[in-house]
Amino acid sequence: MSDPSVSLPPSSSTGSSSPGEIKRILETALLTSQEPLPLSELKKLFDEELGADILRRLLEELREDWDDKGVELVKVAGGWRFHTRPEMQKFLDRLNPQKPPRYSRAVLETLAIIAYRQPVTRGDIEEIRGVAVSGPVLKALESRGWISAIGHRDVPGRPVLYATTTDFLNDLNLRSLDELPPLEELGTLLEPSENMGSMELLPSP
Amino acid sequence: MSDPSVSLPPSSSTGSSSPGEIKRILETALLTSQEPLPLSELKKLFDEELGADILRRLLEELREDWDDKGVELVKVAGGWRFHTRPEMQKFLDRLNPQKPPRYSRAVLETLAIIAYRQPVTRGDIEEIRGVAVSGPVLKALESRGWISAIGHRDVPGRPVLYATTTDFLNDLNLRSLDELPPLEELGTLLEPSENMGSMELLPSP
Amino acid sequence: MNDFLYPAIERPVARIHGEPLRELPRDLYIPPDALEVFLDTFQGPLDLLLYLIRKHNLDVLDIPMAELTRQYMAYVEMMRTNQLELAAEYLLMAAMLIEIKSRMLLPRPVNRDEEEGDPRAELVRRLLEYEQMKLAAQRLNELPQAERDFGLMQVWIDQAVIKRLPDVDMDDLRSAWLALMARSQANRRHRITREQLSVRSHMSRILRHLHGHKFVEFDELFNPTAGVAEMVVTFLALLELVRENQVEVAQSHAFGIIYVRSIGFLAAV
Repeated sequence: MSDPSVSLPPSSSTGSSSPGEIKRILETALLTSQEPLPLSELKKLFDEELGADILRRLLEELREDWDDKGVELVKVAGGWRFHTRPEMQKFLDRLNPQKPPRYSRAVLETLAIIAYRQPVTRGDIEEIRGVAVSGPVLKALESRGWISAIGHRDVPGRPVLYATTTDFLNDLNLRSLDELPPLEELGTLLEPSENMGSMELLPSP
Repeated sequence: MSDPSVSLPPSSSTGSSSPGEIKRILETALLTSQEPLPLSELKKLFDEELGADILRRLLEELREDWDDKGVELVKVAGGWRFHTRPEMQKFLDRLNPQKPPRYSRAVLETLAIIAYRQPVTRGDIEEIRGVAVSGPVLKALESRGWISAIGHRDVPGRPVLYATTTDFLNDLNLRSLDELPPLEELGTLLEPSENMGSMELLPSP
Repeated sequence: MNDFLYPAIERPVARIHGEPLRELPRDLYIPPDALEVFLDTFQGPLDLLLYLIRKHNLDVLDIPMAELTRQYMAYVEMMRTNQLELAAEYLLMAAMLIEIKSRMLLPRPVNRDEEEGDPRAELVRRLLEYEQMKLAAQRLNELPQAERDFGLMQVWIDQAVIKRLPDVDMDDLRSAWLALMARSQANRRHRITREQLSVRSHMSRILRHLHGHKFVEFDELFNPTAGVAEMVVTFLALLELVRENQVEVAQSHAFGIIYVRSIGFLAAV
């Protein structure tokens, strides 16, 4: 296809292989190699002595051949290699679902506390968790749009009150907070203890 | 390039993606996967519901697009995959002098018995070969992913039953066990002069 | 093909005093030095028998048992001298050959069943089955094999740094809460009292409603169409807010309009 565009000098040392054939072999080798291939490796593919300039020119042509594909030929530190174009990632991710990132326990517990006990202050969360709540934890949830500050509690220091948002409900596929797993049910999943006994609820309204 | 040749029905459900774009995504996915991809996996690449017939047609077109390349698109037991054409191997070997293990006759005979007589126990294999099957022989085939234990035979000792895997078919470029080379008919083995003529036998004493 | 079936015939069988031995001696006398090499070329007694039969172009269906057994025994004798542990299967085969031979020497019963045919039949069946598999193994080996005869694609998937946000589902919340409760059991300072979720959520709703207003009429906070339970919960939420000092409820005169005002109003928003 692009063979005619290769204007090798008449004294070319490509021997028996045509430029098209050389490109075909280069392409095959590059598609099947896990590592980037430097020119020195690519030269080994051929019986004949191929100059670095000729190889480079053919690689450039090959790169152009792949211009409108989902895969591109690039030169990286270790040599030449094919890799996927960024816009292909979203498709490929559907085949190899990566392990989705997880929020830390601190974030999840904080979210759970805000969801169940809203509106709450940072102090409330710390009281329940028994440890300080770091700024990034609340920040992560705020920037996700799952919690928001909805006011201040009128106590000294006027701490911010947090509550969950509609986005939180939407993202968790809930119609309302009532659809969160009921706490009574959660209680039964743990060994009963004295402490748990004190957690009996008010009768339903 | 070959987009115009795709005559999708007007009521096609390909949604926003053009056939060319679909092929581009299919090609990218197949080039990045060492494992064959079945249609069911390939479908996952797309938001829209793509019919198996449309996918198959586009895959056929893709196969034709690669006709004059050193790499070809083929269908094996596990699905579709690209692999290098046999004539490319001599070049690739120059980059990768390390060849995969050549299996001993013990391994190959064991593999043949499992492939043609599956499911079989170690005892079955020993019965046919007339010698004990050593642990490493089965281990070699198992670690290559070509055989696996698929159960037990319900006899005293409950020996493990072995069968070949899809990877075995894939690695041998086969779509199903039916494509294994046919067994030599026992009848032809009975005529030593014809069948064994090529074996340069010494004349009878 | 030959190479696969009988590699020993092609390559030197062994080196004896530096001299390559290219062909097995016809009488099967095997120099002791070469025995190990020779042994490696056969997969077992069936393979050796098959070799003897094919080599001498014997009819499998009409094996001259005496000759075959004699040759086989000569071979096994060699083996016994230094590789007895390897010879067990060969000895077993020798016993079988001798048994077949002796049965052939016995006069045949006049009314013999079909099953009691030629005593060599079972041996023939095994030989043929083995040979069939041996050839199948060879064919399998001739099939193109991934990595050996063709390569697979390894195009690098360039992972652009697209930030993926973690997903959270109800199970995550459930287990987070369980973890909290489990911890609170261990650490009794932090008592967790359970409350009705709906009260809490209505507290948030009311605070949001008050947001941006100086006062809101008490009635406005209730949605009569939502049912009695909803109204009671809203009321409880309001009471809770009052208790927590977050709202102020005021009524300037009896039966007048009740106003609700947020105390901790978030000025910034």
